[in-house]
Formats: sequence, structure tokens, C-alpha cells
Amino acid sequence: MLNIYCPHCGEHRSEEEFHYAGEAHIPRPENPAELSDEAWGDYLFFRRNPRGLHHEQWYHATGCRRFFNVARDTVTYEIHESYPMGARPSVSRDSEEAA
Amino acid sequence: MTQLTLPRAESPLHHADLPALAGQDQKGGLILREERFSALVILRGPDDDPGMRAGVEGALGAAPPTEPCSSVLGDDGTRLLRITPDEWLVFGPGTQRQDLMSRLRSALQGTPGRVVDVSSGYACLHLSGEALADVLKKSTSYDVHMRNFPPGKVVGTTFGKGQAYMLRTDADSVLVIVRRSFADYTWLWLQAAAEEYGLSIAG
Amino acid sequence: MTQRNRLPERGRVDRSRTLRFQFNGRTYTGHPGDTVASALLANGVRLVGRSFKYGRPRGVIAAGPEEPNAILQVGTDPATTTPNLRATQTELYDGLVCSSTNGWPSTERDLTSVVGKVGGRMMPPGFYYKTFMWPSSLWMTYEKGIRKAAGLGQSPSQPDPAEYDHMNHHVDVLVVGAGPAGLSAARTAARAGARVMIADEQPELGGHLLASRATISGTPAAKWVRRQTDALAREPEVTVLRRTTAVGYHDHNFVVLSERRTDHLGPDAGGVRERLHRVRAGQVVIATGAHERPLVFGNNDRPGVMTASAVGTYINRYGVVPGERLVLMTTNDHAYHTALDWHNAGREVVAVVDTRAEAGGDLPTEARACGIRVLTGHGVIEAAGGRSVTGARVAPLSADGESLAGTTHELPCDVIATSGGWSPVVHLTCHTGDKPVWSEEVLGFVPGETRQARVCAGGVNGTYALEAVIHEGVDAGKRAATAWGFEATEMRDLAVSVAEPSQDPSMKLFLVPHHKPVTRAPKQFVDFQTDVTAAAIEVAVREGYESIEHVKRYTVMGFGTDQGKLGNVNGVALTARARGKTIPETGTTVFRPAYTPVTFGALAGMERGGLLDPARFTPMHLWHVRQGAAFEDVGQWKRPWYYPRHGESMQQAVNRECLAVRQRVGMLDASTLGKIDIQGSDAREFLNRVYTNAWMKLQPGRCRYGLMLKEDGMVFDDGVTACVDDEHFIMTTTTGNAGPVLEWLERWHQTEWPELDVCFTSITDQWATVTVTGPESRNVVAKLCDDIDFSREAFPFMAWREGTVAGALARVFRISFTGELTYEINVPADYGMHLWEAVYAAGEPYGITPYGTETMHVLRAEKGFIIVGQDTDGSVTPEDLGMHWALKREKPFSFLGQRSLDRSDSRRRDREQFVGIRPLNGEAVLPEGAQAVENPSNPVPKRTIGHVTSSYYSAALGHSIALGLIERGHDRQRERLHFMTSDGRLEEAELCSTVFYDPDGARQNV
Amino acid sequence: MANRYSGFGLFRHALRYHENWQRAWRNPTPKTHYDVIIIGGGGHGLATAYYLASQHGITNIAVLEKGYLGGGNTGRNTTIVRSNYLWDESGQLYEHAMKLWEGLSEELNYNVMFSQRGVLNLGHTLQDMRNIERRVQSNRLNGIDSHVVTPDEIKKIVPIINIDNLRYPIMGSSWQPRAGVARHDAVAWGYARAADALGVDLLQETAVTGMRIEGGTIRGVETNRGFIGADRVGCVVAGNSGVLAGMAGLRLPLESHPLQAFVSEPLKPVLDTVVMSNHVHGYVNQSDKGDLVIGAGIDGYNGYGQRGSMPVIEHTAAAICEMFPMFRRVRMNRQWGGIVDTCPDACPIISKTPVDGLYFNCGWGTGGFKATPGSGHVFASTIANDSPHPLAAPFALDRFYSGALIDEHGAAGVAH
Repeated sequence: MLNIYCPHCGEHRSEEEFHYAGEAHIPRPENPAELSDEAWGDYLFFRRNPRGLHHEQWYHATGCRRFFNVARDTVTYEIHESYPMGARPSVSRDSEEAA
Repeated sequence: MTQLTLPRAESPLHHADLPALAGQDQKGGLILREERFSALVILRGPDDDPGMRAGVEGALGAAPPTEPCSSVLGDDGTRLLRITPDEWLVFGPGTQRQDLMSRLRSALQGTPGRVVDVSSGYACLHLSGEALADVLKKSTSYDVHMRNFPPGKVVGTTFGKGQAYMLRTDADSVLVIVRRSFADYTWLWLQAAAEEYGLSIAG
Repeated sequence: MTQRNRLPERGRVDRSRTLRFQFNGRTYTGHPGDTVASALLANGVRLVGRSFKYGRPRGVIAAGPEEPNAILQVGTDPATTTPNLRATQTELYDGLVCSSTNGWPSTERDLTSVVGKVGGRMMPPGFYYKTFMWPSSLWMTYEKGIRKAAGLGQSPSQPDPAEYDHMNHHVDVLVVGAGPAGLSAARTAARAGARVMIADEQPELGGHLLASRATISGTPAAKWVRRQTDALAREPEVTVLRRTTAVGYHDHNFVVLSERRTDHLGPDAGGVRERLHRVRAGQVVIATGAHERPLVFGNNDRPGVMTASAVGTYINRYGVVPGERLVLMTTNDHAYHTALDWHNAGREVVAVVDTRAEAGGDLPTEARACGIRVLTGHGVIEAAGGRSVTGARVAPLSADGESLAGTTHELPCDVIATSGGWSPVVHLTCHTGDKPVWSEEVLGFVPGETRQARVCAGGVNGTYALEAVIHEGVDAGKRAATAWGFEATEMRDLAVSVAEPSQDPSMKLFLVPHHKPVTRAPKQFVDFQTDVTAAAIEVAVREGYESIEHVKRYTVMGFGTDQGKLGNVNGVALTARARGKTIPETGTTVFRPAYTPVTFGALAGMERGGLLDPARFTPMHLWHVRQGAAFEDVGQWKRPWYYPRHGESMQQAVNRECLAVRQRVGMLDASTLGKIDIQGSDAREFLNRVYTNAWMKLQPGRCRYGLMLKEDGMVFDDGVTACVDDEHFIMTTTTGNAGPVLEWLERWHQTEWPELDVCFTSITDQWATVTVTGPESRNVVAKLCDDIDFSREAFPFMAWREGTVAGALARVFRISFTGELTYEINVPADYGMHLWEAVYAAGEPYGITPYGTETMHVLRAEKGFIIVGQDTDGSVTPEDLGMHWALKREKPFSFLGQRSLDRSDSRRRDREQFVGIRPLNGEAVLPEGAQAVENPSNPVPKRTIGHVTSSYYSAALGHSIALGLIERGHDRQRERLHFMTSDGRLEEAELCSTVFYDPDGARQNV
Repeated sequence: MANRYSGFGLFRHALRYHENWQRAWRNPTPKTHYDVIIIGGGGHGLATAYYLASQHGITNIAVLEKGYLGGGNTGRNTTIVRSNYLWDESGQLYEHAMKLWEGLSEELNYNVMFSQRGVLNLGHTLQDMRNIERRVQSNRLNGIDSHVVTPDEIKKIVPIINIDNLRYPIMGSSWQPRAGVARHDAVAWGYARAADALGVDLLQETAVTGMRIEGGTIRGVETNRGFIGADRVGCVVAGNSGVLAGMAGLRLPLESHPLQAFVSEPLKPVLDTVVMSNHVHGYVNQSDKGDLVIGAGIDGYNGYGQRGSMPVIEHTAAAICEMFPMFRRVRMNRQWGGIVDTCPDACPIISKTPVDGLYFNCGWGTGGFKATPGSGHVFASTIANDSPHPLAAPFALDRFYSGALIDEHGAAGVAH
């Protein structure tokens, strides 16, 4: 039962307030028309779906209606950090391996 | 063109006929009052824009607060609730229903500030009584303890299976603001949640 | 019947009051403070149930949640009878009626036991996998028999009238368990200023101290408990929950507590029966103690065989000695307490059978001093007796306890108490996936590593010496409070000392050997409720079910309602033994919530009936109710479906409503449509990106229909958007999609295009909408408004105006979902009812007719307008719908979903396309969902080439019509296909244009 | 088969105190090379190995299981078996499985307790009923037994159900009499025993740590027990497909979510039909042990923790109590979670991959158990012939590029 820090409300809120919104940092291609069906299909459907550290988007549905990013472990469910859209994570697979 | 009667307004809980239930006894652990016909305006804009801040301050006597989950009091009973980083719910007494919107709009001319009238869009339920905390604990996953939810704080959170903004108006009372179409559900919910403590209606 | 086993004094029961209760039809008495189990034992009742597989007689073994046998049906009312309650946790009240859950025809004279005796040997683990296979057609018949035999209690047969609810808590420190460790932890954390919650499953705080004769710094245990309880009550920020079990420990320190509030008061107590506390804790202190482990030996399930600590508890806490003559078998010193309790209660201790070669600790010495016979190096290898223990067969053991070292003799007795040591209650510490670790020193599993913010204290760590337990509790309270940012203060009154007797090491023994091999010895039970024996475990391993999970699943060990609290560790040890591996290598099965069972009603809380899911209403709802409208659920909304006049069928009502609109005028409550206020200098550009069509040229005062796709190119939503000014638009969405569309817009703005200056505000609830449609609609609205010119020139189709309607500020849209001249009037919701009534009054001279969603659907179908979600299903493109006109591919920005329209499958020529369908038999209304086939004479499997999405009888046209998605439909005009009807017949129908009525749109162009 | 199971055999063993039972399967040491390696010792993987051996004569096979056989979703689901899916492609695949279920106990000489007690899929809104009518008709055209039933007929089939005064009234249902439940563990064990008897090596506690791919062709797998060579490798690892794909340098259109379930305490027989409601999110049947086995919706977030969040359990309990108010007093004994690989179209992937000799069978989402025999059967054929079985062809990976998705969200039983 996740307890998620919302960077815009500045406090932890219980999972019930949020919607999961999929893998983070998948930018929409600049010129979709120029992409092959394969490249477009990759963008649409294919995901990293890692076992372990996952950067994902959450939507604070009943709170501030803001999307933001969360770095969460998909096995332990431990949340390493929440950070706003556009920001880069301070916890990455590399930094984790380094640690 | 037939003769028109003046428009008759009905509050979100009109059908519950609260006035008829009110007044009887106020001994209930939970005391509910529907704040009817308040003026509600949604204000949108970048919270660091000087023009917008100045405009709002000119119109309401207070600039939009920038602290998350905070609210400030303005002139003549107005209140600005920060509900998202670029969104405030401006709350005014019913007397300002006609002009709050226009005052703000003109004050925001030439600024990125935008306003939307939502006076009819929400039900405002004022809750108090010694069972207030317990009823809220049954209704929302948010931590309503005074240490975490002091007077002036406003949060958007879950209420029953719906959504609400909760404003701690003072130590003993909370204003619960839900979308109008959820008013009846929230009313049913509160009756059930307060049953063991007793529910009184204040007019 | 007298309570022949009740001591004149001792214990915490109130002898001044007598309670009467019924068990299996007989009436007994007990006292306040009793559990049903203690009261039954006081009355000398031994037989409490039958085992489900072998039908063997069973009695009370334990005194707490680990009890496997005394599982009762409590209450007889069909609505409130409760199955599977543990007698050891069921508080006695006057008039309680209960019965055993197994045994047929009765627990006393049980026939299943005969089957058990005879067939028992035919029922090795997994026997059902090996039989009942031929003929397979008969399995269902066999199964009925098996099902009859299975199960414990009876479900109620009537709706439960009781109330349940949830309560959310946020605390700094949650303490689970109010024994010595828990109490000390809670007091320490509270003193540090933390918000503390302490919960215990028992009606009183104190844990095992309630049954202890120990003194703490000279204070009797019970008195010490009272001091702590009072001290906690004085702390302002402490919440104490009794009769409250922590049933689940979830991620991020979310702990679920189940509080039983009224059962102990009897069936007629009102109020909330059970409450689920949902606790988010900064730190959790686990002080759940330990359960005593019974020893496994022949016929160890005979009524009268109990755990040593349970016997001690019944004597000290309830003042009940469950028999006359005791034989105690133990592997440790601690259990000698029970022998001494029994002796002090004035009844005979036949012998203490100590499996260890020597027993020189203080307690054994004290026992000997009391004249109690102590047989060291011996074990009870088998219990004598049938429905009740009559003796203990005792034999000398080899030093390692693996074999017998001599001959057997029998000690006559009626109770055999055993102690194989203790198993820490680690369950909660495992719920979030953490594994417990085996400790040779504790001879049990103790909590392992965790990511949760928790501290364990006392028995759960394998710490059993009372002084150490209390100090661990204090320390845990300190650590929890400081970890959460509080400053802990010294707790002088908790710096206690307890005189501990010297103890010899315990012996590691999980199975008392027998002369015969395990497979031939009398049944040696490991898990009582599921009838799993040591032999069953051996057989399972022999058959290759070696993983502990395989053993569990194959033998069903631990699947009972006690979840193997007594048996699991013995089972693990015997599995390890059978595999020739160590216990750590073997590991344990996973503990999952619930620690003890939780009532469904409590899980559901207040979510029932009208509160299961919010029902949303428009401001005009009461009017519809008063008019006797039938309602349709659309998302969470309740919408008028149709307004039957008395005697009218649905079809008659809908026909009447349709004709009224086509011939005169009708009115619809359209307030549920989603409305989103969109403002910003980039609002137009944003619309360009999320809609398939173009928005640059839409002028203020005009509206446009828009189509929204998901990135996969499939239709997601549609609606009309109006331009207020260059930087201000009002978007409407379908009723069901209002929320998802807003989230969709926010998603793209926030995650992809934050540079665009635009913001979205839901105004769905702000505006009430009355649709006035039909030839007379202009006359009706004109009566209500004098500041809008409704003439066709001044107020053309797809325009909107602001004005005063019925005295209220209004936005009037001239758009049409019916094909008739239509005005959609929006006013602030406070005036919704007023407007509705005003329109109704103004329309009366014109015969205005309110209509519901069904009529709305018919009218739009006659015009071929789609309903997203009914005519589309997430696999339909705009081109499939023939809406190429709505696609502006040359827009500079590639709108959402555009690229997907060029994938090979979207380009397929044989896609299913949106067409009109006209049944040849104009009276026949095809079922919505009816599948189309080209040639009905084809054999099954027949290829379906499409289906009907919408289908109605059109009163205006005088025949039935339908819309559907048909393979290559756009090229098949006038082709005939066959459609299945609900009763399996086939109807022939002709494909046609989707516009059945007024194809050139003349009627709204007036 | 070394020791054939039968009532008489049981009796013979009883006389010998069950001391002579043979192992249900061997515990072999890995060979250095196999013709085919199946990764994943769940029902699907074991079935694949069994059909490779029994239908395609390939017996030099190893099944690699990182834990114990049937320890994944096979042993964690609510055991419902039905074939009433919407689209022809999936309907035919699941019906293929249904036909195999019907003879499975005899074929495997292991009673998987397949109990055809019928499944109701309730409809609570007009749109539900449209979808039900459409699905039922499609089923009929595909030769799948399926009916639309009215509330009164529902009441006849399940007398204890509450059909009036619900928040969302029950307006009707689809009804598949041949559907039902099976004993999940027995399915894995039955296939394991039968495969072993045909010479398949079942290697438990053997975790794949890497794949050896040379020139675009699979050569074998690295494991915690060393390298094991193979000409072909089939991955059937629900809940870990993404991880395995990663080892081969592939990505899949999958997200792994927790799917929770719970059981009540054992009760005397009270419900002998499977009742599912997609709209209020809950499905329930009563096992032969007497537990009510209850399924919940998936948790929204990715998770490999085999556990989910509380609200899902709470809402599911509420849904069950709404349909069966008499169960409010019944108690939940145990809750748990599985890991389901969900595809964008709620349909599986049974496919060759860009790597020669490497095949994937995954993405069954919430629908895997019911497909076990069919899935293994068509996957075995796909591997044996290195070309998709006709029933598997529509479920190849390329559909996510072409766009030829098969959207079964409506029929998948759990709202994704």
C-alpha cells in the first residue's frame, strides 16, 4: 500500500489519491510521420518493465491533478524519490549499481 | 414574451431539505451545515507572475498564496485556497456572487491570470462537533490530526469513494468541498459515518 | 451441569455472575471473562469437533489464535450465525448458542469417523489426484460427495444486518501486541511525545501476563499490567485498541487492524460490529510474542492432549483445571510451570516426562520438591484412549531423541500437556515479502531483514525471559520514537528486575519416535485441522514433492483457518528430516495476510448499497423522479432512460417521445455531458493537437464537432467545442469520458507540451443543460429569452450565444444530436431546476415532451450519429466510421493518433466499417451485438463479418433500423447479410447509408 | 508410466502403508545439451514440454524452473476455466484449450479435478448487455457453448445471488455451462509427471542467468548450474517475461502487474457455480475444500512483489458482499498476489522472435490458467515446426507493429 510523496503538494499521500500513469521518460517522437511502423510500435507499446528500479509517472488525481515522476523498486516497492516532470532522476540504474 | 419570475436558485443539497432538519437539537457528535450560494471562482495562472499577483491583491486584498496546501484570507470574507501549483479556489460570501468574478476578471486584464466561475459547481459542507475527527477518519485517507492539518490548511484528497477539498477553517471545524453531482452521495456517506455519534444539522 | 473443573478462586473470571450458554444442544454455565473454550473445559466438555478427513474426535488444544480444533458455529439466526469462530477467542455472553462445525449426524455419534477408520488408510496425501478419473464423466458426481465432506461451518443464508466501517489513522508509532514488551514500548514512545497506537487481540491488555504468576520488581504481573494500562490512558496522544488484531502488514508501513466491537455483547448489540483500522505508521513495533509448539507423537490428537502453556493459561487466567490427572511432556524447563500450576491447583500430576537426559534447573527441582515424579530421558510415544485421553504410553528415548531406548509403560491420566518449545509469531514481519530466518539458539524462526520501518521486541525475537522482554520493549519504544524524530526519555519505572529461575538448555525434538516406523505408527499429527500426519509428509517427499511449498500444497498442511500456527515448524522440521536437509535449507512457507481471518463485511466497510459507488445526480434529478422516469446508469450518473406514462411499455413510451421530438418539441436533461473550460494563448494550438480536425479558423460565437483519438489511432471521444474568444474555448465530452478526457488533456500538457500556455478547468458540475429540440423549439426558447435573437440568420446552426434565459445567465448552443432544430441551454446548476421547469411550462402549449437517453439514442441513430463506446469499441478508426471529413492530416502538427492511421492494419481494405442496417422485416429489431454472417449455411465455426452496434425501432420511419460495423461495409451498400437474433434465428437485412432520416439535413436548417 | 494411478493401485499401496510410492518425477542432473529447453516450470511450460514429447516426438527436453514446479501464477490463480472470449482468434484458442481440458485427467492419468460447473459473466449496464450479446453470438458462431440469460434465469442457476436493489442492478449475464474450475497445482504436477515419464528432464531450482546467442541464433542458456546448450529455447515465464527478453536483448509490449486474490475460511457447499462481474470487479467460486475463492482486479502499478494494495481487496470484498449479502459475515482466511504480464490488447503473445530458435509465450495477463493445455499445445507445435501453429499465428509479436491488435479487454474478465 504505497505512500507517495507528491512534489507539488509537498507531502506524502496514500496511494488512493493517485493514478499510475506508466513508464516515465518516453518522449513522443518529434516527427511521427517519418517513423517506420516498427519504430512507432516501439514507442506505442514496448516497455522496459524492469524487475527492480523503475522510473514511472503518477497522477495526483484527487489532489493537485499534477503528473510527476517516481523512482520505485518494482520488487520491494521501495520509493527512492519523487520528482517533477522535466526533471531528471537522481537515482538511476547506474547510481544504484554504484551504491 | 411571457412574464418571467426571478430565477429560483437551488443549492446542491436542496432536495435533502436540510432547513427542515435543522435547529432541532445540536447535540449530535457531528454538526453539518451546508454553506449555500457562496461565490466560488477558479483562478489560474503562474504563481510567480507579478502582474497577476498584483491584480489579485488589488481585487481581494491578498495575493494568491504560493505555499502548497495553504490558504489566505482576503477582504470582506474572501479566501484564496491554493489547490494546485497554478490554481486557486477563490471563496467569497454569497453577497459577492454577482461581482467576485467580474472584479477579478477586470483586475486580471493584461495578465496571464484567468478566472472561471464555479459558484454552482460545488457543494460546501461545514462540519464540526466532537466527533468531527472520527467522522473524517472514516471518510478520508488524509491525516486530519491538528499536527498535520492545522487551521488554514487546504488539501485535495479522497472522501468516501469521491474527491474533496478539505479546508480546516478553525480548530473545531472543517469545510468539505465536493463537486455538486457528488453532494447527495457525500450526504449519504456522512449520515452513515456519523450514525454512531449522532448527526445534527445547523441552519 | 456443574463446572466441575472450575477452581474456587484464581483467575480473572467474575464468579459473582453466571452466564448460561448452549453447545451442541446442551446447556452449560460459565462466567464473565470466560471464553467459550474455558467455559467448556470448566464443564468438563472434551469433544468439541471431528476432524474433516478422518472424522477423529478432537478437543481444545490451545488457548489462543493458534487453536486448530475448537472451531464453532456461533448463533442460529440465518442472518447472523457465524461460521468457524475459534472457541479460544470467542468471549462468552449470556445466551450464546454454538455447535461443532464437523461430524455427521452429530459430533457425539459420528459416522464419518467410521469412514475415517476404514477409509483412512485409503486417503494418503493427494489421493484424490490418483483416483476418481474413470470415467471422467463421473467426476462431477464424485465431486459432489467430496464437497459435502469438505468445509467447516455454514455460511449464513440471509443478508447480514450488521454495520461495518473503516477508520484511517496516521501514527508515529504503532505497537502490535500489548504483552510486557508491547506495553513497555508503547509507554516509552508515548513519553517521548509520539502519537502512539497500541493494539491487542485480547479483551484485556497484558498478553501472557494475564496468566502469569510472575512478579515484576516485587509487583504481581497483573498489577504491573494495570499500572501500565493506567499510565497509557493518561497519555493524550495514545490510542489503545482492545479486541483488535493486526491482520496485515503492507508496504510502506501500512498496517490493517481488525477490531471486533460487539460480538462479545451478544447478537442484539447494535452499532458497528467490526471496524477495519487502516493505519499508516511512521514506525511499527512488533511485539506479538510466541506460540508454544506441541510435540508430535502417536494419537496426539486425542481430546485431552493440549499445549502446556494452554493448560497453564486455563488454570491461572480462567481458574479452570481441564482434567484430574496430568502427564506433562516437555523438552524444556519452562513447561514445568504448568506442572506446578496443576499441582498447586490441588490435582494430581502423574509425571513430568522430560525428553532430556537431565533436568537440573530450578523449576524441575521445585517440581521434584513438590513430590512430582520427573521422568527424564523419556517421551510419550502414544496417547491411549478414544474420545478422551486415558493414559500416556511412555518409553525411554535415545540421547538424540531419534529412537527408543527401552520398553513402554503406560501412565494413566486424562490430560497430556506437551511443550516442544516456542515458535515466535513472525507472521506480520513476513507479509511484505521478508523471509524469517531459523535460529538454532531459539529453535524457531525469527524475523529476518526488512525494508520496513519496524522494530521487533520480546517473544517474536525468541526472547522469553520476562525481564529481558520488558527491557527489549523499552528499547524498541525508544528506537522507534527516536527514528521518527522524537527524543526518548528515561523510563525509570520500567527499569524492572524479575527473578528468573535457572534453566537448562532445551532439547530439539520435533517428532517423538515410536516402535513402529512413521508410516505404520499410530497417526502422529502435525497439522490437526487439515489432518496432516508425519507419515503424510514422508509420503509426499517420497513422491518427489520436496519443496516445502510442494509439501504444503500436496498435503494441505497449513491451509486450515489457523494457517498452521501450531504445526508449521514441526512440518518444516519433518520435511527437512525426510529430505535429509537442514531446516534453513528447507525454509518455510510464506506467511500471508490475514494473521487471523477477517470478516468480508469489515473489508468492505461502508461500501454497500448506495455507498458501493457514488451515484451522481443532475440538478433536475428530483423532477425526473417525480415524473416516474426509469433511470439508466451511465458511468456513475443516473440519467432518465425514458418517462413511461401509466400503462405504457418502454417501447410505447420511447415511440411517443421520439414522435414528439420529430413532430413538435422535446426536452432532454443533458447536464451530465462533460464540460471543460480551456483558456490560454495556445488553446487553439492545443485543440489542434488533441483533435483530428482543424481549429485555427473557429470564430468566437461558433462551435465545431471534434474527434479525439488515442495514440493508437482508435476513437477515444467526441464532442462539440465552442469558441468564446481567441484564447478561451469550452469543450464538451461524452458523459462517461469527462474525467478521462480531462486527465488526457492534462497528461499531454504536463508531460509533453508544458511550453503551451493553456489551462483546463472542469465545469461539468457548474452548468445544467436543457436540450430543447424539435420543430417548435425556437418558439419555446424565444418565450424564455428576450436578449437573444433566435432567427435563423442571427443565430445559425453551429453557433452559440450568451443571454438571459428564464432570468438566468445562460449559454445557448445551436447544435443538434437529433437532426431537428435544437437549442442547448446551459445555466449555472443552481438554476437548473428553475430552467427545466420554465422550459416545461413554456413548452406546454406546444406539447413539449421530456425524453430520456433511449429516445436520444433512437433519434441520433436515425441520423447516423455515433455514440463513442457503443458504436466504437477501442478498435475503430475515424475512417472505419466514414469520418474522413474530420481528419486534417495536413495540419503542421501530427495530431494524436495520426501516425497510427497509416499502419498496415489501419490501411487494410477489409476492415470493419460503420454502416446502416435495415432489416427486411421492418418489425424485427435486431439485438445490439448481433453478429453478421455472409452465408448462414456455412458450417460452424462460421466467420463473423461484423456486428450490430445500435438497433431500434424508428417510430418516425415506421420500421426498425440498425447501425453496425461490417467488413468492407462502405463498399457493400444494398448487400444483404444475415444477423443472429437472441433466440438463435437469423434475420436478413440490407446494408445502407447510416443516415436514415432527413439525409440532406433540411430539418435543422430552418 | 512407472506407477499408474488408479483406485485399485491406491488400495494396493494402502496395504503396504504407502511405503512404495514412486517419485512422481525424477530429480535429474542437467545434461550439457538438449534439443529444446523450456524456461519456466509452470503449467504452460510443463504442458509445452509434454506436448513436444507426446505430439512431436521430441523427448530430449529440459524444463528449467528457478523455484519449484508450479510455483508461479499456476499456483496463485482462481482456477477459472472458460472459453467465451469475444474475437474469433481468442475464442478459438481458448476453446481449443477447453477441449483439451475435457480429456486431461485421463490423458495425464492425474485427476486435475476439472469441474464443469458453469460460469456466469454478469452484466450491470445496457452497454454490458450489448457486449454480452455480441460475445455470446460470436461464441456460438465459433462453436462455443454460450448463452445470454435473464436475471430470473441467473436466480435459478445461483439462488443465493442478490439481483435487486444493487447500486448497479444485474441486468443479465452470459452463461457458459462447459466452463468451470480445475485444481491448479494438479495441472502442473500432472503435466510434470506425464512429461517426466516421456523422458523430459525437470530441473528445479535452476535459474536462467543469461542467454547465449551467436549470429542471431540461440545456442543455450547460462544458469546457476552452469551453461546448458540447446537448439531451441522456449520462454514461458509469466511474470518474468520482460526479464528473460532483456537477456536476449529484446523488449516486449508488456507491463507486469500484481493480481490479487483471496480465499475465505472453508464453508459447507453453498455456491457451485462460478460468478464473475467485470463491472463491480469481483469473481467468486467455491473450491472443493469449501473455500470461497475470490479474484480481484489488477493493481494499477508495475509490480513483481507478488502482493498488491489493500483497496483492491476492499473493493472486491464490497463487490462480493453486494452480490451475496449473506457472505458479509464470512471471513477472509488468506490473501495473496500473482504477477501478470499484461499486453496492450489483453491477449497473449505466442511468437517466434528476431533470434532464431528463441520463442516466447507470454502476456496472458489474467487469462493464463484457463488456457494452459491449449497454450502448451500450440506453443509446442510452434517450436517443433519453427512456424506458428494456425491458432497461434494471430498472436505473434508483429501485431504491435502492424496494429492488428485483438482487443479482449471487454472479455478478459478483469478490467485492466
